[in-house]
Amino acid sequence: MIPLGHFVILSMFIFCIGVFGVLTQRNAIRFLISVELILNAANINLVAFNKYYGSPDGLGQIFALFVIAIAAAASVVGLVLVIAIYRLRKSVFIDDFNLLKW
Amino acid sequence: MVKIAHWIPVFPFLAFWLNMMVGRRLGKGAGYIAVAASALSAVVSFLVFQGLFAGGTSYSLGTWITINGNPITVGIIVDSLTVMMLLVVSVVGTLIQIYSIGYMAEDPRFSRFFAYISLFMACMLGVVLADNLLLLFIFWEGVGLCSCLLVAFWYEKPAAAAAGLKAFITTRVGDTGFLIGILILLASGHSLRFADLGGLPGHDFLMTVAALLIFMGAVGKSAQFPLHVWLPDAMEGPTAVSALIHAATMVAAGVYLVARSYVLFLDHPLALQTVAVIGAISAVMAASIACKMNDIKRVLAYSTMSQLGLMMLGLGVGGYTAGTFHLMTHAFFKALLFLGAGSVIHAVHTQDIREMGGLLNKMKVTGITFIVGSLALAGIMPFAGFWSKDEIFLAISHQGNPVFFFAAALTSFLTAFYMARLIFMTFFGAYRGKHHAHESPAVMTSPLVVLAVFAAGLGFIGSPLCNGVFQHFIEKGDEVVALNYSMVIFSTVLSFSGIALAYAITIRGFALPPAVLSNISWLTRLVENKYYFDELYDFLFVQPFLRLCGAFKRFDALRVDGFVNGVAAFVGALAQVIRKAQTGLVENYLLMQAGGMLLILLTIMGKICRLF
Amino acid sequence: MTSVMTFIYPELILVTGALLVLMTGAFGLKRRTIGLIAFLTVLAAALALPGTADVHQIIFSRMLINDVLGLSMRYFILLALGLAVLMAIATSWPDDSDAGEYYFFLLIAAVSMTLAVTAGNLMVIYLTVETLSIVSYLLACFYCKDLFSTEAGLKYFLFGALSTGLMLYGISLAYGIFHSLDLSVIGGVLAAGNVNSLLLITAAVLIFAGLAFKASLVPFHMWVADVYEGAPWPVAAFFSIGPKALGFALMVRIFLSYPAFMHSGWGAVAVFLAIATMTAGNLAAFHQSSVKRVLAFSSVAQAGYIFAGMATGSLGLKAAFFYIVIYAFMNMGAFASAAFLSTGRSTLESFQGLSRRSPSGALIFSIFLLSLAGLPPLAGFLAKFFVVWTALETRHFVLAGAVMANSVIAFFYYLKIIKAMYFDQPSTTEPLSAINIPLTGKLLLVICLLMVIYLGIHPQPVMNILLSVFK
Amino acid sequence: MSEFAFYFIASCLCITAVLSVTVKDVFHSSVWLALSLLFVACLYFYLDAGFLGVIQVLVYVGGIMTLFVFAIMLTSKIGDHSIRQVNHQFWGGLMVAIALFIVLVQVVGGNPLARLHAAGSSTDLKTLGTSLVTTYALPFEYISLLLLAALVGAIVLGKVKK
Amino acid sequence: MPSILTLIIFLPLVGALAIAFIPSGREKAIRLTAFAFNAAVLALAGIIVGRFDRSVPGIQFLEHHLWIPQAGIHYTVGIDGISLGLVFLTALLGVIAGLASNGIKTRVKEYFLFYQILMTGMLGTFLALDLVVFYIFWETVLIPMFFLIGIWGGPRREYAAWKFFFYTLAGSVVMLLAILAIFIFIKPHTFNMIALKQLAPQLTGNIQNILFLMFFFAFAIKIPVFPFHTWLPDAHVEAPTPVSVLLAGVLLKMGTYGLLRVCVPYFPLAMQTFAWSLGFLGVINLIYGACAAFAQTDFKKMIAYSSVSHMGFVLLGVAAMNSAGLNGSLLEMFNHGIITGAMFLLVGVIYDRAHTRELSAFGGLSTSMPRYAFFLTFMALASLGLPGLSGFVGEFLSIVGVFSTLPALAVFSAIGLIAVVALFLIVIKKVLWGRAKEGVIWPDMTGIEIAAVLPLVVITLAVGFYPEVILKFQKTAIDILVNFI
Repeated sequence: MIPLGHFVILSMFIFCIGVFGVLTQRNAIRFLISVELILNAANINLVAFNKYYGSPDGLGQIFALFVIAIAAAASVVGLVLVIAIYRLRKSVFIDDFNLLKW
Repeated sequence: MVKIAHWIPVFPFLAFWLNMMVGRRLGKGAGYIAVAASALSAVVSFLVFQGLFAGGTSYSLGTWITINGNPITVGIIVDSLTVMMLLVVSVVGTLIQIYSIGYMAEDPRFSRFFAYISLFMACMLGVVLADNLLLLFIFWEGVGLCSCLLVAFWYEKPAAAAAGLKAFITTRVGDTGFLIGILILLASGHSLRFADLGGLPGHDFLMTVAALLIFMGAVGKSAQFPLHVWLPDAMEGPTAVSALIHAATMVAAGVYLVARSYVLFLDHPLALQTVAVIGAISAVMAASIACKMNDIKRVLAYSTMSQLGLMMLGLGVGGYTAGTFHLMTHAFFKALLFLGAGSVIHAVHTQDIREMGGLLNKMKVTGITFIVGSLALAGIMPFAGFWSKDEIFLAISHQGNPVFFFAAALTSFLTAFYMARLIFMTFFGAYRGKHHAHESPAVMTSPLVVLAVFAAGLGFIGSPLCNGVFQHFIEKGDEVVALNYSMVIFSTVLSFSGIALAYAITIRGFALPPAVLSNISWLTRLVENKYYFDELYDFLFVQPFLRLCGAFKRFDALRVDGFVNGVAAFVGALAQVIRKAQTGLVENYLLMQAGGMLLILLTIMGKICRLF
Repeated sequence: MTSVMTFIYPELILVTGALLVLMTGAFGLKRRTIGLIAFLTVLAAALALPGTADVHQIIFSRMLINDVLGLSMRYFILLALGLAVLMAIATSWPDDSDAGEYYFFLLIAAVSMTLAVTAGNLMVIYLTVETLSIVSYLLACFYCKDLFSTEAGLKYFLFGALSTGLMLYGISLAYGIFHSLDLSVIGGVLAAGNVNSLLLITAAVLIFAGLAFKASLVPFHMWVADVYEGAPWPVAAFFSIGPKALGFALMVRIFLSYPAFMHSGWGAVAVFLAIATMTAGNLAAFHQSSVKRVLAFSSVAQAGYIFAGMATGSLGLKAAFFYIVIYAFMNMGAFASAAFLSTGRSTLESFQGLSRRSPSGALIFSIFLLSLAGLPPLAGFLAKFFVVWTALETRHFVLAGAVMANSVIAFFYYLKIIKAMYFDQPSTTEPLSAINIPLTGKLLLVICLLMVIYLGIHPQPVMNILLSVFK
Repeated sequence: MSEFAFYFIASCLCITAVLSVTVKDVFHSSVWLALSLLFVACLYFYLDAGFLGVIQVLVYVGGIMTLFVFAIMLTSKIGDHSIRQVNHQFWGGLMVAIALFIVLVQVVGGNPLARLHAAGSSTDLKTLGTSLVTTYALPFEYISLLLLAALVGAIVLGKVKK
Repeated sequence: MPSILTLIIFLPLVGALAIAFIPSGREKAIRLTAFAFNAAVLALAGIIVGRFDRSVPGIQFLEHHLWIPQAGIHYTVGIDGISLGLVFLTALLGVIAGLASNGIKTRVKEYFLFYQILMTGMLGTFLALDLVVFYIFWETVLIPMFFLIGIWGGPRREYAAWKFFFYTLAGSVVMLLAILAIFIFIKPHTFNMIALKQLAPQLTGNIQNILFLMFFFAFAIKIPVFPFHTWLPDAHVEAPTPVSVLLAGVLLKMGTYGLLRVCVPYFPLAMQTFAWSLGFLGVINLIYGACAAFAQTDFKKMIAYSSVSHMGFVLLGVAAMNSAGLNGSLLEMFNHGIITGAMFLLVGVIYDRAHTRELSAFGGLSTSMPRYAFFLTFMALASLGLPGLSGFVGEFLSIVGVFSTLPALAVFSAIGLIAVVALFLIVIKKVLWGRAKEGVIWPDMTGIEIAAVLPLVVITLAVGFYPEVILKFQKTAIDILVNFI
């Protein structure tokens, strides 16, 4: 069996890609894509730990299940927000939205 | 009987408040109130004088304040010196106030004038009666204030206002020394009572310093070198004020102070020596300046300074009696001279003697009394000044310092010269003025007459002819003063030669050869410019002070306040930076968040191991 | 002994109420009526709160725990919610639709928070916090026709997505460390020691980032001003109290309850963060021209003071939570009065000369501001007083000095508002209409005012509760 | 064999994830994301979490990705290639991400759990189902509330008001 | 039944409440109410002075309640010889400045509201005997003052109000830190100012020094001591007349009172360590203040800077730390309140007529306004320390006190006095003397203006003539203080 560490490092890589995306994307939808990567990174962790520790009640998997649900909810809300602001401003670029500053 | 002495200053003080509050409604009554008050003081003074023969005393009215457990009493001292001064002040004061009723009759602030005069009388009598230095200091400042207010009485004139300021501040410099002197005594745990000043234990040098500092107060008040600059300017005040304050009483208070704390000076010869030196310098210097003055009042002012110097010299060489005697006689004849000058000014509306002349015919009473006063001042036998000056000469010769003797002799000669010059230019020769001159009213001339009588006759009480009544009274000594004929002849010759020189120059038009004149022109310039003291002080003190004030003001606004505002501005600028960090762009926020978190992570980890 | 069901009665009531307002909203009831229903729901939930705490009770397999902290925080959250509902009722909205949804979100947020503070499991904490966040995004952009409101919602979402993502990742690592997410198990493992500290620190920092985002600590505070400014007034007011208190409560729940969770290196960092937070908040508020923004930054600064109390360790918890309680009243009061008194974008100019148009309004607003600034004898002073006290008592001299220095700076911008109201003349010459505050608004203001004054003079009731919470 | 499978999936996942945040076209990027999510599902299968893998495919690829595509469609004209897709802090973001990765790897590298080889017993579907309605009943119920809130929110924001 | 001290502290606050309920249109009623409350406060102060037992050492009329038990804060008020004079001064100036408030024509209701709160703050500061309560009252003063300067002040009122507020706030936050630190360091923990007299000196070495410096910083700003004085000229100049009176008359005393109440008894060792520095600052204050005043062209600013100068004497007296010095500084506090209060009233009188304070605009007022001339001369003379008026006694005692411990400083301060003299003479000269400006005829002082100044004149004269009037009240308290050192 491959060591657990490899899973964790993989998850960390995905997590960092997500963080990188969050920090550098100006398109709100791509931002959301990056967020999904972060959530999936966490899920990889959870499932891997669950597997390696052999948790009796499957906590890791259940948590991952909940995270998927939350990701769905968050994406819905996020996308609706994007669409709502797109209707008003005709833009989905984050750095266009700086009416509120200073 | 003497325990009524403390009432003496009360009358003028009440008169002050009365005149201050309702004076304007009283009209001439203001003057009468003031005169009545000081007359009452004079009467009580006489009663005290009578009571004194039963023995002098000092008594306390209660504790004024307790300083570090050292009670300062409101103490009254009644001894011969006090009584002498009381009489001089109250009598001369009363006469001058009578004169003032006439002299100030036209003034719109008539009542205010008498209010100030009354306050002055109260304070001056307080100075005389005080039995300790602090109490004396309090009244001392009071007379200084009145002097200032009265000098600046015609405050519309810029010169008068400036003179008032100058008088107060200059004397205040001396008083600061006085105050520090008192502080030294207090801090050394000594009593401030005059009676306890003799044989003070403690550090000899410190006590000498204390004595010198107290003398500094006297120097300021008595317009002695180097704090004399205010006195000539003080002549901007009404002439009656000059007579009362700047001739007879207040300026003499300095001499009185030295006499009063004489034991302290006797214990510390260096201090006494300083008194003599300062006195000698003042006497000669002032007399020399007086020779070149053309303002009648300024001549008299310098003369006053010179005579006060002579008194100081007398005290300084150990002539306690001589000094006080001259103080008394001088008060009368100098008051007379000032009042006479006032009468003349009243008549010719100028103070410049070059615009006078031949006034003797037009103003008989004034002229004669003025001449009497002048003779007394010049020290002509048998007028009062002669006897008292003679005493000083004797004291100096007794002490034996030839420099002092020379100074006194020179002063005497110059005194005779400038007084004669004044007389000749004012009362003899042809009238050079434009204004029609006339004799002053009786209310002004009668005090002149009374004073002239004193000026002529008062000397006898201290002369060997009367067995030295005065000396016995003051010193309680048995020493019989014999008439020293050589001294009499010497001083008379000195005086007459001065008069003769004045006669030659003013009447006969005698002049030194131009070559000689040009050789001594620096001297005349020096004397004419009063030895450049005003300029010197302006350069040394006034201008630096003003510059310092300006510098402080700028420093305050630019540096101190600038620092404060700078701090505020710095916070403001910092706030602006922090505010601008809030760019409104979420990506910046996110970077900050992620980066910040990373930093926190690294910081905490850095505590355990070094990652990089 | 409360049964498991009675324990979550308040949440059940809140959920029922939430569904009720959603439906009544759909039936087109008046906004005020719906608000009243929401308010009554909150009241009922508060009444249904269990009276006693029992740490050993097992509720939903230890998903929840019944302790004093949770109990008192539930009270606090319901209080904050009640005030927020009152304020929402008193606020005039641009249109009458969606009222049901508004209160629905508010009540859902309340459920999330009450569950979060009683949670005994990191997973539940994540779920509730995430739910609260999602509902908060929706509340922030509730004026979905408004440029500012939508922008605020989006910004909140973008910022929050990363924050909760970080937190989730931290929790996943914690799961890897402890093999469990049950806090009592975690506590046991920590007590046993031999936990690799580097990974633990990483997990802790990531979780902390999520909580600090809620509590608006530097550097997780950047969203605050923009979101508050754009969000509707009552929403901003609610954000400044409820989620913030939740953030702090969860910090206590996770980190301070199990001190081993935090490495000793945390101490200095926490002090630094506290100082940075109050300084950043205060300085950023310094030059603001919008009162709403000033209040937003002020709430950041206040978070700094609160965190200063927590940074001094368990001794400071009493001070910090005393501060939170006081802060709830004065900040709600300040937001509410600013909301009622201002017009439009609530610029400083719109407050000029207010003392003449609405003397009592200006006075009350001033009192709230001064209390926020910490002027005795108002409650805000005592709050700061205790924070500084504990800082000094635990020898955190720099922290104490920083709190005091900051309160000086803070006075500047609070006074600037007061200055505008009292010193300045109205900038417009046209006659301004008199200001009408609805009855519920007055009620809200009076409650907050009385509490600010009363707790400043007589803080014993709150202090006694806190003494029992943090023994 | 199984090692190879893991590394294959992992590298595919990494590549698709990187592509999803780097390609220019937003539509392409969503496709790459969908692919990477599929690879995550593969990982789940690899880890004996078949149920989760199915859910991943259903919910993510089937549901969420559809949403994304819809959103991209709705916000038209944003897929233009001429528009910059990264913001001004590209390098800053990159450095933070790299630094974060280095730190994380160091952290996990030093940890004993990284060297854990023996896998425990896998959780079967029945256990999962049971604990979902027993131990984790509360969060399970609670998720429904969350979904409801999101639904309502979507309706509130999404409906076009007159 | 609350004690008389509680009554006097909170009576003005009741007054504020009463005023709050009068409609703002009825200005006359508001003025009357305010006056009635101020007069009642003065009457109470009179009763306190009358019932004050001079022979009893220590605190009288003590009132002590537990306030916040969790924090050990008590509501403790009491009065002794140190605070008695200041309380009376506050009550008196409260009435007088209230009279002078007739010149306030706008927003009268708010004005008196703040005025009354200010009164409570000031009285409370002098009467509080628990450090926290002391601090609370100390801070209470700030806000009303901020408003009073900022709303009713001169052209640069806002700048002045800000400056005043932040300067003093900066000081008081440091004081709060010090108060808490003292509580924490001392065992048993207490805020009680009476108990601390025994306990605080037990602090050793650097702790005592640092705490002393922290307290001193707060007080120094309030006094104000160079270089923390620059708020004073601005605040005094811009504040309306009655507020200037209270600022100079009472607020500055809060700082010096703090020195006597806190610094001297609590930190005797630190006082000894810093005595020279304190005295040195005093001399700098004295000379710097006088010189800076001398260069001013604004009448009010001149008087304001002269306050800086006078506070130098207070500082000197405290630095002396002996009976004379402390007596002197306490007396000087009282006197300065009376004299400078009157000076500001008089500046206000002329400002009301001339609407300018530039000295160059005045001159020759002695002729047209003889009564004004009398009062101004009188007060200027009292200010410059003319013997026979009250100013002298305090200054003299301070200098005497300092001479026996720090003679060099005393000499410098005596020399500095010359500058003070010159300063006030210049005031007299420029305002009263000289020729009146063309066409400038201002009416003389009105009855109400005289009524405001007259009591101050009487007190100045009385204290100058017989300083025991005041000294006998403070003697016991000062003796205790001296024994302490």
